Amino acid sequence: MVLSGGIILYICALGTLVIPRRYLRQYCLLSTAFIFVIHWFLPQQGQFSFEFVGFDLELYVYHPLRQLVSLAFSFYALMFFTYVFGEQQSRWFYCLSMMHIAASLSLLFVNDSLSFFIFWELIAVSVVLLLLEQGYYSLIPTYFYYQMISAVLLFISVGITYSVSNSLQLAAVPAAYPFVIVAVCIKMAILPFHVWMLETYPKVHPTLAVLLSAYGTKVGAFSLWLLLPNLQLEIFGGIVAVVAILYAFKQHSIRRFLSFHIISQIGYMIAGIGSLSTTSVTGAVLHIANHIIYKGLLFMIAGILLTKFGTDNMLEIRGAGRRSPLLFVSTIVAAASIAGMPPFNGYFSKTLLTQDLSLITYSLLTMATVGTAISFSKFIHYTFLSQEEPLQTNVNLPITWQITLIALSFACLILGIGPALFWQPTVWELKPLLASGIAVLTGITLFKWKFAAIHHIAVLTTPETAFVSKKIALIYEEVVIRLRGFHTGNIQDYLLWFFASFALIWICIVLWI
Amino acid sequence: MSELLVFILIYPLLFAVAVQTRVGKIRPYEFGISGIITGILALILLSITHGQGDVIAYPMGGWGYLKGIVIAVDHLSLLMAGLIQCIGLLTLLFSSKQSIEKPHIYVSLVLLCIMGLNGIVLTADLFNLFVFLELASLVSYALVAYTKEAEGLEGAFKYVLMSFGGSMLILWATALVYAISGSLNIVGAAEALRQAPHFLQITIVAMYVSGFSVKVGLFPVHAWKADAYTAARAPVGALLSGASSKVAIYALFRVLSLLFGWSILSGMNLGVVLATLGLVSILIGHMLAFGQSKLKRLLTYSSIAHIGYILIGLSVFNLLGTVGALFHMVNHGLLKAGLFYFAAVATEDDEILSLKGLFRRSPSLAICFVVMALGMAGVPPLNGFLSKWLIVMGAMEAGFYLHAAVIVIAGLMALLYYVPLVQLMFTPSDETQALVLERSQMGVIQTVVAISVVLFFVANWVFPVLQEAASNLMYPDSYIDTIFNLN
Amino acid sequence: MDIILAVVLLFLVVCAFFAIIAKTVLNAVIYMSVFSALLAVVFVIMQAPDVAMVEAVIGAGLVTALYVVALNKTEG
Amino acid sequence: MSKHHYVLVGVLSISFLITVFAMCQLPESSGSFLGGEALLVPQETGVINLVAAVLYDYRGLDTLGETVVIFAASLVVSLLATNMPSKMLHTQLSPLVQYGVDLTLPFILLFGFYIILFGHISPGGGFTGGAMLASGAIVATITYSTTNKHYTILSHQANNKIEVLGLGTFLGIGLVGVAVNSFFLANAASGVSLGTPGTLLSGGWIPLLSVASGMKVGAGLSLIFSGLLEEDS
Repeated sequence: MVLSGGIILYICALGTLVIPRRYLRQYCLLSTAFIFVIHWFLPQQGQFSFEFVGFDLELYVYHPLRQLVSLAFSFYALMFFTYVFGEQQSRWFYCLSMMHIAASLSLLFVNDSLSFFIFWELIAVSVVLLLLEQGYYSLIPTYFYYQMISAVLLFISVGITYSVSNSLQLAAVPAAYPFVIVAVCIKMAILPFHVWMLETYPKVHPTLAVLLSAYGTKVGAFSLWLLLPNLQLEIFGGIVAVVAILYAFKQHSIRRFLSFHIISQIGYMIAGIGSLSTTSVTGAVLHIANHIIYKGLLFMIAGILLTKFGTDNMLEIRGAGRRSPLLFVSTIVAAASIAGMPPFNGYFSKTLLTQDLSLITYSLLTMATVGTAISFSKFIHYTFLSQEEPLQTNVNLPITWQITLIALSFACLILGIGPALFWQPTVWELKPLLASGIAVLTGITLFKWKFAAIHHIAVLTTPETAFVSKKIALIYEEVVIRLRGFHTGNIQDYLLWFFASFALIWICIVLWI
Repeated sequence: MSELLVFILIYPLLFAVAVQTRVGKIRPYEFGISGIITGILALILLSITHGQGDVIAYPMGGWGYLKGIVIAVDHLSLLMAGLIQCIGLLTLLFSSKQSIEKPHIYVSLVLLCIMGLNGIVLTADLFNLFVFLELASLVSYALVAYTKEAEGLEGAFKYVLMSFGGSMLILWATALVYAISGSLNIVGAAEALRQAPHFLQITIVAMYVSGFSVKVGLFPVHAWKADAYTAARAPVGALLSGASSKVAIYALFRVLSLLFGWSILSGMNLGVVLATLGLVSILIGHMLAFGQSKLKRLLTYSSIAHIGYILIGLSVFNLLGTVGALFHMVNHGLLKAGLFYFAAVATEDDEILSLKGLFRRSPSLAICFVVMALGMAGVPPLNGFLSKWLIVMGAMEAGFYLHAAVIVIAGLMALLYYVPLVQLMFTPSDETQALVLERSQMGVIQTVVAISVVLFFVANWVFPVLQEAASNLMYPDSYIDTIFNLN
Repeated sequence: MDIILAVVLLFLVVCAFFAIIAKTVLNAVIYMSVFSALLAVVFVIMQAPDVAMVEAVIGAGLVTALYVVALNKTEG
Repeated sequence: MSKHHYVLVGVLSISFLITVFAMCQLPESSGSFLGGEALLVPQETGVINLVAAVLYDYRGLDTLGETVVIFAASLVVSLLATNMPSKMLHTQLSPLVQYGVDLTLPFILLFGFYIILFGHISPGGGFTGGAMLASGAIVATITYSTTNKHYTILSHQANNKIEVLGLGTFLGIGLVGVAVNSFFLANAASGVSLGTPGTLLSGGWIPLLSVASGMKVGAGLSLIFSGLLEEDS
């Protein structure tokens, strides 16, 4: 019997409630490091399964891809706690964020839909409690309702799968596909279900955004692989990647901009997982792992910029590059990774991912890469390079932030070079190198040349999508008011209902026989 | 040890009479609480001596099921009895710190209500069941009207009229059963009833269903509940919605399943009818709870919806659904009781708006509410989720797809009215004076919360008990045999 | 005997009807009292003297008195 | 009669028709009383009045339940009915009524006692007799309350004590069965001598139970009535 790493982290999270205040941060670091080591040396055999209320739960099943993502998750957890080392946070913050990570980690290894569902909801619940703890009361409803709609749809699909196959298998049966797809799409914040993401990530404290941006959506992408192993979703992924880029063009708030890039990157993952070829699926899962690293790095940079410059608008921050070279270098690394520049990790996984794709998807993804390059050129150009204000003094970053930035940047580099050297040398062929190089360079050129036009097109072509939910809410309210009209409080009405119910039940039974 | 059955039946009477006769000489709450604790001890003793899978029957006066009254207990009855005593205990503990006038009468009434409910759960006799049902109802009317304010009297009046209609139908059905079979024992009457003419069977079933559904508060006859529970004091609301309505559901299914057996009932498609009533109850309950301005009214509508969950779980006629429904009875009983207690301490005028800023005033109370609300909405890792899961899986297994989907979506509808409450509580307000609670009241609420969290994790140990109880309901052979063997 | 029974039963229905449509509550109470008395007669005809006795004492006598007192209190 | 009433009447008549339709299908020779052993009743219980046998022996628990209902009702009335003034206490009745009541009251009470004590031989029993005693008390109260406010034959406390005593006796007799290793509310099974059916001292515990429930019901109903008359000061 093997105890799943996520469960161990849950126990560690309970520890934060009793550990003395002074050692709390060290304790968090230690326990996440411990979890990282555990996931590094995961046993390939062995199971963690038991019977729970009549169902067989399997909390641990080994698979290399599961291990891969779990390593990224736990490494990022370590980075996160290093990042918050210098901050004063409450005990509950540590506990709940650990629980969030633990739920995400646990979900990676489960092999039955009951525990999958439980952890699926626990991820959302821990975020809601974190939001409560941090005081973002107004953000809770949107986030929670969307997450719960996703959970409800997943629940229905699990029910359908159970009634068809009479087992709690993860892979959904075809009848459940519509529910699973929408459920996972909400979790991945695919357009038009991205509202919860825009309501959360750009509005919370940067530290919280650093935590949240890493796990929730990636878990969704990973569960696509678990839940729908037999569904062609290639082109859908390509479209998602391109459309999200269009939205990203018109953003000026750094974190909104990064949020849309998450969606676009998830489009890549969908394309890879949906192509059903082994190499592409491997590439897509690798992309999940890599994405956590560089997108986490980007969110940390956004958080640091917000903290140090007091604004989230990339047009207002000027000349950050001169004032903090380390920040600039790590931004370049992260941007290169996300755009897929060799030799960074984004390049490696994207190349692996696109190897077996159809031509349409490939060209869609290439368009998305060009778009990514354009928008990150914009980000770097405005925030770091342009200098209209007089040069100010250097910005001093705390040592913990420096450590995280350097570590994550190196991780981007190593993860780009290492596996390519020892495992998949094919990515270093001329064709993919050339393709990605050209795509990125095209992007940069286009930005220098025609950005105003691109921005204009983006603004025109991307409608707001939040009005649908408002409409539904209004209809619901109308129904409730009508319904309340029937409850007059008049006892004669109620008695009438009573006798009618007797007659009705009798007639129903008679008619039915 | 079967004398314990008699003790469980009459101990509330003994304590109620004692409280009533020694007014001013004993403290009623302490006395009543110790009485219920005695009852719980007796229950525990009974369940220890109660071996695996067998049924204890006790013939009153030594007469068998043909002439006399038999009281009998199996795992299902034990479970229900445990729920009743627990909620009764919590209710008395909680109200002991409220300023209620004439406390000795209050305690006596609560004890008598528990006696009625115990009687319903324990008896195997139709008329006896009716007598105890009337006792419980009569006491409930008084408890609802206890405030003596216009609102309470109006609620109680509606309750009396509706509930009386229900009793009338139940009594009529009992008379028909007696006319057909010449026996009032549920088991003894079964054989003649199963050979009775078809329309007669249907009429009896329809009478029992609509009669008991008034007591339960099911869809077409749910409306009295809102007025009655809202007007009642919060602990009374907790007792009624936590124990009384559950016991009425128990009585409905026990009577129908023993009198007719599942095969005849499913031949009548009763499952579909009941499950559809439950489905409409869920939708209506959750919709009406949305946007209420009174906290107790909101809770009442939500409990109408949860009755729907339980009904669907029971009427899918399979083990999974039944286990889920029984589990949900326990979970909802506890959580709803906890929420009613919360309503009593958190607001004075029952207005939802006065919850604003509660978190600042009493953090632990607000957190308790969050946990209970999540449990009611069925979010893991809380007990409410597990029972909902079981009911949904049971419904799916039996092919009730629409009902399962509605139960699942209902969780979302519940959040629609709980989340704004939570938001309101955490929003800072002008009033910052700390809300100081009596320790026992806070303790009761915290106990409920703790149990609801713990029940999820120990569900594996609770599960065999529930399974045993569910199989008692579904395959009542040992119950029937034990009663037959008395003569 | 059957004819007497039928006549009394008819009167029962009439009494119940009058009790429902009575203008004042006190009249309704009186009709109910008459109803109970007639019911006692029915029980006697049906050879249930015990039940007839209970019905006469409680239905016709006691409950009527309680109703009247309750009415008297509510009008005050 | 509004439209609403017509709907109500319609629904009611449908329900009524359904039940009548079902009752027409009742089998002619339906189940037999007491499982066809009605002739055994005097032998088994020692009483010749079948109703008393059912009430106090076969189905003693129901009787207990009903007495508890009365107990609960008296509690409820004493709780709820006290916040209104009772005018009728102050109405002057004609002297004729008083003389009439003076004359008949002893007989009413006597008849009540008779019904209670001879319940196992002739029609009647504790419940009926108790109700008669209570109505005697009510008549007395109505007649004499004008001159003497809150006149009752027995005081509130005495009624209370009698009620509890009756209940206690009932339970006590019930527990005798348990004590002698038989069953709760057992009669013949508890080893008590049944006597000759038809005589006053027959039926084992049944006459005692009848007396107990007579006390309980009589006192309980009087309490309900006096509770109704009471006013909160």
